[in-house]
Amino acid sequence: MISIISNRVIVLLFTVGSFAVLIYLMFYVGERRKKIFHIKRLPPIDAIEEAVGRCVELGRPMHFTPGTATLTRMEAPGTIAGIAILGYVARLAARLGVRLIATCQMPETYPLVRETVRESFITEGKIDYYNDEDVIYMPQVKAAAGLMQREHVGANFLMGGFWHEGLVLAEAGAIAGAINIGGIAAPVATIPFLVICCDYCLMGEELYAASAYITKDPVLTSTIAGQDYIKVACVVLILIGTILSTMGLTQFASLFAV
Amino acid sequence: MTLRKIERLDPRYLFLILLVVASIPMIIPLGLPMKAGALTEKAYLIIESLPPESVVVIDACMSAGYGPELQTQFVALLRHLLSRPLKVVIVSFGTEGPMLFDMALKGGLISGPKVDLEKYGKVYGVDWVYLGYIPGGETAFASFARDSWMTKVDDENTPLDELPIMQYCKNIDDWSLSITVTGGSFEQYIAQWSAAYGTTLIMGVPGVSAPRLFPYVATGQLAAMLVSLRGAGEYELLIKQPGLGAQLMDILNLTQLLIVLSVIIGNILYFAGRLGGQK
Amino acid sequence: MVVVEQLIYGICALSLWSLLYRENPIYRVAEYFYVGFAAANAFVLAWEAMIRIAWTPVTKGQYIWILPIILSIPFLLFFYDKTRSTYMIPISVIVSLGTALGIRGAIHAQLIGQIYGTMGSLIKATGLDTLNVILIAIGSICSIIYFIFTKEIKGSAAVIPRIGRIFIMATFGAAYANTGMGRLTNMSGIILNLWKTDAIYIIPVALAVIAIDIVRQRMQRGSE
Amino acid sequence: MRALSLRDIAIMITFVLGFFIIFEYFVKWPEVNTMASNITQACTVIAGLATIVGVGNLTRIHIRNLTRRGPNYLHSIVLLCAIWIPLVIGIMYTRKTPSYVYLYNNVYGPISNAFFAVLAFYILSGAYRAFRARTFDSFILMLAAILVFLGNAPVTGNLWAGFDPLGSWILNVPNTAGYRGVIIGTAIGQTVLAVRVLLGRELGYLAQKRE
Repeated sequence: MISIISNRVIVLLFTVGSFAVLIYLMFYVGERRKKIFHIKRLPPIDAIEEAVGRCVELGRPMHFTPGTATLTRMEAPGTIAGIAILGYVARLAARLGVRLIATCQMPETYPLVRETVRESFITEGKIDYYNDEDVIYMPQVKAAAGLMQREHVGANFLMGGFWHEGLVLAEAGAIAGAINIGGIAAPVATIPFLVICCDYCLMGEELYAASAYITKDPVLTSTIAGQDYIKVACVVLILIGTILSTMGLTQFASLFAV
Repeated sequence: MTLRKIERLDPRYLFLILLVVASIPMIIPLGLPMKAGALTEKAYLIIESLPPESVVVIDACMSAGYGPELQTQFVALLRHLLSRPLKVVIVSFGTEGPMLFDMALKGGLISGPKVDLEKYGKVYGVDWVYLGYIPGGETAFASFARDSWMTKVDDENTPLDELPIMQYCKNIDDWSLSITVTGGSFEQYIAQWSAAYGTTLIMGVPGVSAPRLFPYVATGQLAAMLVSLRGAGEYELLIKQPGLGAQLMDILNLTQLLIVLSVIIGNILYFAGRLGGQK
Repeated sequence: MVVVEQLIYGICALSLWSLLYRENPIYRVAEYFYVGFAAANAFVLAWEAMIRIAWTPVTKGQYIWILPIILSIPFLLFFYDKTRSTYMIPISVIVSLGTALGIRGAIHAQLIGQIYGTMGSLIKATGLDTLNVILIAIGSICSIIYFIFTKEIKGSAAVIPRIGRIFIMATFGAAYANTGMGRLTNMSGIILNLWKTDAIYIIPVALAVIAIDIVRQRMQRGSE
Repeated sequence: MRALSLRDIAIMITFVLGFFIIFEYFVKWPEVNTMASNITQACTVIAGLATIVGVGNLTRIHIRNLTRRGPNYLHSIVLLCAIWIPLVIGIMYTRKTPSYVYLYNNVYGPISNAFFAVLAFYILSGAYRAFRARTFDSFILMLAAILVFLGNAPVTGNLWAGFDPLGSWILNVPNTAGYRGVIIGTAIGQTVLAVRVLLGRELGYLAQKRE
């Protein structure tokens, strides 16, 4: 017998509702009307250019890793955002002629990291500077702690999902005398370490908003706007629910008891 | 300015201090006092209250990197489950689970004394079973909940229909309790087991992951939680079978105080340096 | 009689910890072994899962299960430039499934679960509980508003994201402390094994090697 | 009609498979549910086999490093042996053979554990070097960290009984509130990114540019 699972109706409504808002914003507002929403300043992204400049002066290489969240996990979006920022950093490295060492722990993400760096060098017309061996597959990326000290890196970018290796790489970067720029959405437990040990750090969703902030692409910025509208909707729902429950009317809240 | 020099201390001196402080309890056993926390006690009471023949699925998803932190929790929980009249279905969703499950049975450096099965008089295939490693993370949780026979064979490749215990455990509706001792994928377990089917879920987690799970304890999606070595030490206290957990608590106490001290000293030197600079 | 395994344990742990002194060839051996074995272990487990979940049913006649194996062939072709782009097919299968499962989990457990958790009545049994629940409600709402990007909240309302950021900082402080406890547990496990087992014989050897290295560096610096 | 490029096929697969798996979650329909369960199992196999790319690449780079006598080429030998000896043993004789278990328990385990423990040292040096109360926010972060640390060390109970309840108050109230904000925010952010992926508007994971 085919039926909708009763206690998941509210989840279905929320999914369909948020998809509708996002699809409207992405296709109509973003692609057709090309509206670019202003995104508030993200200091860590502005600091990227400064860090690459520092590496040019000191003649030291840079290290970038898009984190250790595999694409089949809940934290996958962090890796996808990390790879988008990798493209930006790789283009800067190609343009300013700085050696970029990219390490990647996840086998299925490794091809993406390689292609992203190669694409960036091609778009900057510097394909002959692209070195295949500087994009390293490391089944345990925390081993890059040794590599950073060996190569004496000048800037260390950690963008994506990190667990314990986040602190190892941040501290190792600091000990190697590099500017540490971190960005992590999930898992939340690692965020404090990058906030403390990095010079600049994107916290939580700021990482997802970073690719929109960099590219100023109408589709990306409109989805960030959609994200904010859904957030406001959640806050309104919470306020209504809390007020009603405090008055004893818990039917509204029990709708969400799933 | 000596203050400036001390603040810029080479980190290697700090590493040395930590090594020395951590080694003190090895020379003089301190035996500091310890009381079981609320969350650990809740896990103990849930298992104690299970009626006989209830099916308990426990996921040995530890990894060697966490060392004693998760291993001691799994050993304490396994000992408690085996001393109760329950049907214990053990599975591993983590790549290193199988190896560490064997280590728990045989005893090891990070595991403490072995879990000797003879003491509990349990028969394999009737009272407990080990289904081995299932890859895929969240996708595997979803499939295993829907069909607990998905592996088709147990870890020794004996077909499941030859194991009487599996008649009690077809899918998640038969589970009375699900436990996972894991270093990651917490939200996925909650989403695919507790939120999706309302199954009682207990987790053994490393210290690093505990704070972000307290909101799920507040909403009841997570019934109880063992946090890091402290949880294991307390659980060993509750089941009155001391193991590696209690032994390591002395080192943990001293080294945590050392970190608090270094944060305070670091800040005093920082502000003293800045005040000195302004003067 | 000295237990060999415990000696190996001491060698492995201390050669890895030698990174704390400085990056050196002994540490590099441990690092390279670790990287290599991790790759081998991941592959072997994936291979066993493939045999058990996909290959055995095929041998028993359920030919549909050959599909995941065929879809994995592009991973072999990845190393030839002409056929490299075929990897997009298996990657799209993995990503679409992971993303879809991620959404289901995120909206159900994280979004709806936490919204419901925040909707409790503000009046509780004791005065302290009521205060705590009010604080949680204010903190939750303010920290959600902190993450609004497309609108710079100015004026008196700017206090809301400010309060949100303070609650988030308290959360990160708690996370820092609990992570610290976890890592110290790891270390204490190793310290216990280094002192209480035959691994103790490796400690003087390690100290001697480091002492020699310090002296050698001092002499080099002296001679420059 | 432009020839269907691999990119278009990948986008189509992502769209069809993604929305099917989302749709299946809300419906109790036996055939669809078992089909979804089989697809998820198949994906666990594909995701696992992706390690072929990683192992292949590591081998290629380190063999080239060996033949060209590049830096640390002796260590490349260690790495190649560490990959291929356990790999062959693991596949030929499964992971349960004594030699594989021996290598795992007595070499890989301790090194992996030691790597995690390196963090304890870095936390201490980070606490001393970087953990400064420069702004009011970082003061709150520090205060919360110190109180939870003291709450987690049972020995402090002898100095003042209040450390443990205070530490758990911080974990139960401000921590729950802050996490709730971050969890809800991250869940929405993840949903947005997933919509872009499923509708082919985010091709970062294919290393492709959107036209």
